[in-house]
Amino acid sequence: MASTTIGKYILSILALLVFPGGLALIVVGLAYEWIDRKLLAQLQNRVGPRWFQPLADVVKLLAKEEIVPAGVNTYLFIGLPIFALAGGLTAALYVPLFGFAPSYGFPGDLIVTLYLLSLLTICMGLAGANTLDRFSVIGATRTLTQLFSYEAPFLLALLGPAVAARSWQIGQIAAYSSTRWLILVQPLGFLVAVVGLMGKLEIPPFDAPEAETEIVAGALTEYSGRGLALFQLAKGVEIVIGLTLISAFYLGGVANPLMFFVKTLALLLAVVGLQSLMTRLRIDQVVGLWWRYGVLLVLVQWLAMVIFQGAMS
Amino acid sequence: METSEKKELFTIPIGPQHPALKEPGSFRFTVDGEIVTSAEVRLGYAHRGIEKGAEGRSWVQSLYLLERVCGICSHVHATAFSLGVEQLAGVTAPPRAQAIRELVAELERVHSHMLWLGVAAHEAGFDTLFMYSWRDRETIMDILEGLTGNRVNYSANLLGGVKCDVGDPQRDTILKGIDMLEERTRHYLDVVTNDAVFLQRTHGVGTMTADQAELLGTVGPTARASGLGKDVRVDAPYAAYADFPVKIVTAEAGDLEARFQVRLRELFESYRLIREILDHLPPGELTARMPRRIKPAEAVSRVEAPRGELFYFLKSNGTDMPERVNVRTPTICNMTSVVKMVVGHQLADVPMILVGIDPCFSCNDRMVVVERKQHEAQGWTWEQLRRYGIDYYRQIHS
Amino acid sequence: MSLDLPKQWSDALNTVRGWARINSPWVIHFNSGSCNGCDIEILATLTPRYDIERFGIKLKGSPRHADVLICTGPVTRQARERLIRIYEQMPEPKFVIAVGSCGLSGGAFQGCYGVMNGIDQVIPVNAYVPGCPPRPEAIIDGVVKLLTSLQNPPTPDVAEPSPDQREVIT
Amino acid sequence: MNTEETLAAAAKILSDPPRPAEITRPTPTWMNALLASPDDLLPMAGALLDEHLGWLSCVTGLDPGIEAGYLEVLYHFSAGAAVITLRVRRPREIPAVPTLSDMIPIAEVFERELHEMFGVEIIGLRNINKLYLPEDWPDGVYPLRKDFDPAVLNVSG
Repeated sequence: MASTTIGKYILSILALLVFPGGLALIVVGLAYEWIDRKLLAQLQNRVGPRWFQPLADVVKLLAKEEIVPAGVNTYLFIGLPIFALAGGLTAALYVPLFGFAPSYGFPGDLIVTLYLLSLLTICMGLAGANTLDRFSVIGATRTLTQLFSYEAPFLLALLGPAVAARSWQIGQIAAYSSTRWLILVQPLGFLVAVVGLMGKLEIPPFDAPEAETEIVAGALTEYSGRGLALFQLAKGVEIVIGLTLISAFYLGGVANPLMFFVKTLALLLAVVGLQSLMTRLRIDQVVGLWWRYGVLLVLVQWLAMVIFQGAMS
Repeated sequence: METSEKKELFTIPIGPQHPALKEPGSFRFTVDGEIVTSAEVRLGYAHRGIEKGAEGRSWVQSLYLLERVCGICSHVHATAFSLGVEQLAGVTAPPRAQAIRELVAELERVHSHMLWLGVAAHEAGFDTLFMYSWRDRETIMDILEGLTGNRVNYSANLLGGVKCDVGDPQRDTILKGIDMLEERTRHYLDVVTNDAVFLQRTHGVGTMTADQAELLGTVGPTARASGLGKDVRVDAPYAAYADFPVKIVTAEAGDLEARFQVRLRELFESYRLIREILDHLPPGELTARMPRRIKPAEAVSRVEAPRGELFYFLKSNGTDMPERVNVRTPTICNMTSVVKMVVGHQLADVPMILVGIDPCFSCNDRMVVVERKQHEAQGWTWEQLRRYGIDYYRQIHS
Repeated sequence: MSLDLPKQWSDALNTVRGWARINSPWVIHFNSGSCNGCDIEILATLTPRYDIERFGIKLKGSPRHADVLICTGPVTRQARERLIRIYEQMPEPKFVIAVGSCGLSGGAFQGCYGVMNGIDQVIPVNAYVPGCPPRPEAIIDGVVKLLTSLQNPPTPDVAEPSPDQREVIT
Repeated sequence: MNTEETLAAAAKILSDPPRPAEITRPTPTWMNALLASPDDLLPMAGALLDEHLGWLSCVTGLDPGIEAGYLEVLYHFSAGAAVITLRVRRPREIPAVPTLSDMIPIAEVFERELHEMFGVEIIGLRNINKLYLPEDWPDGVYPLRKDFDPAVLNVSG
């Protein structure tokens, strides 16, 4: 009895730290980051970085001196990147990564996962607000403003499949949608979810919070070394989880590793393609876009679904 | 300028080292949330003392020094200086030299506008356009290199003429390159006129009426985008512009979109001129004889740089060195307009408006004006800013 | 590293560190008053024909993120303070590349009252790239040469930054 | 209006009594008018602008040397191909000219440069802070004057 409990604990820890969460997730996150950069470079007519580039970046940052600027709360400054990465890794436990069933699951874990994903954004916002540098502070206000604008539509867009599956548990929704391509019945929801993911990852056109030409590097301007590396890892993790969720919900599920990679990579390709075509939107335009069109689209989708389900029953 | 920074938390300094600026110029924008309430420019980070430096160098040395006032529009500086010195000495460069000066000037305009298009797209966060326009710009850099031997700071001018001739092989390369670029430019014009996302960042942003543009003394494409027909190439033709005249390109709207269109449409005019010059290049010598010492005299020389009117005042005193060289660059004229235009705009629009005039700080190295409107926005606390942000967005959504 | 690791371990760590540093140099660019010629050539290295991202070189906006400072211009009196500040804000280990004739010695501007005649008069410089302006290939070559020169000597320990290096950037 | 007509109209304004300016024409398109007194500057520049005879293109300071005993300020107005230059001479010890910046906003930039480079006092100019010389530049040192000696800077590092 005791030995099985211990075995379970060991398995859990392995799941959390090595596979499918933790290490494996980080590696895939870095790989996806490379694919993102490489594809973007190719679309821009460039050669692009080498395959180990994100890894080298992270290792180098980890080895660098970390300067804690004067006047900041040191604990927050050091702790926030750790929280951000931990949030992302925890979220991974509830998601069908690499085509395997989620390591853990309970009714309502969808909501928890989404909020764990937002933790990264909130941590970045706090990290920016924590420093005295004004670029960071402006970056932080923009990060948080943007969070409030895309979060609701993104959430609603992911709840569409949940309502269709009549479950709030990611595992069950994924199982439900693995037999159906929900993108066909809920195209608007899919669209909002993909664009919402772009907002979440702060890639163009939603990169106002880190708009290089206006506010240097946004909330992370003051970070050097380790903090920056951890935030970068967290971002890689978020890419993978976000892509997984959308593929699992809308693209006919990710029942096995092959399907997982094919679908998430296809989605990544679409996101990069969109990104290379876009001009950065101003923060007020971002907010307007989401609340005027994003929410509206999702609500139309919901209405259609409710009517459809009513007619069916 | 460092003393009050702690207090003015929401004064945003941009520069002198800032990704939006490839050159050093320092800006301080006071913002209300995201809205700019005042703007201040402090230049001089690139102030090298060239005007004084020229007084201690010979005329020929000064030519090379002045060419390095600015690396982007080096040829127009050298042309303005050469034309001025020739005027002082009473020498006229041969027609072939004048035509080659115009040829290089137009090639340089193409290079400068392409460069600007890329930088402007980069400011807008549209890196794909930046990459594409700079890739195509390499064509013009190759042409310039083939013609003069250097990609930047080409030193095509000599006092009394030019140093490089245009032969048949160069002619063919240029024509081939121009054909390719013309097609690409048509595509870019289409993008800046029709791309909806891009227009969101340019349409109706930084608008300046013709009256304002005239009052603020703007020059070049910035003035022409507001409907002012100011162009030295037309008003006071120099070099060979009388023989190969240019048609002036203007737009009425006066916003960023118009500035994009004016610059891109000017490119077609440049392509036409380049072809025409290559077809009717006058034969003859490349240089006229220049005296080493120049009798005491004064001269004014005006040239249309890619950014607008470039003004040189020269004075000689009978020695082989200038007595006084005064350079007035186009950016200094346009900078005042930026400081006025940005007030009331979003912080996110500031780099775009700034880049809309195609600023060139190394040309300029001077400082401008303080504009403070509404209240003195110093000493905003975090709480005040937060309040403001909330109210601002509440207004938008209600 | 405060931990006492066995020699092989710390050697291996140093190798990894050195590898990462050579393969991921993030660059910050500062114009200390040059004519722009070098600056547009530096910018050109980002673009499709030259594409320095191939070497893992990335142009960054914040000195806190950068490993290499690429500096152009003869250093004007006004820009001098800023240059020093940016240099001090960069985290260790850091390197400086001086680009262009005027960055090396003052070049054409030598003797003008507004200039300091070269970047190494103000901050230590690790590599020099001559030319007026140097071609983009030359600039890339300069960066790569600097990086390969790091391969051989053992990684120096991270220097303890002086108190003034920890000041707030404002 | 062609160049000749512009210059003729300008000449008419500038040679108006009571204190007509001394007019010369070094080139066909360039007219110099040496004003009798700096007080004439504002009315004459105003008259040029009112008649649309040019916009302020540049302001040049000139130091003819210590022996000459005066500094000269040149206001270049361009109209098409024509350049009309108003010249004002001021004694070297107390050079002062009135500001044009109330009438022409861009003049402020030129005048601040003039103030800094030649030590010409601009009467009525509000902002005379450091312009484009460094903050630690010594007072009373004007780099574009002929008697400027770079040794006074001697900032060793």
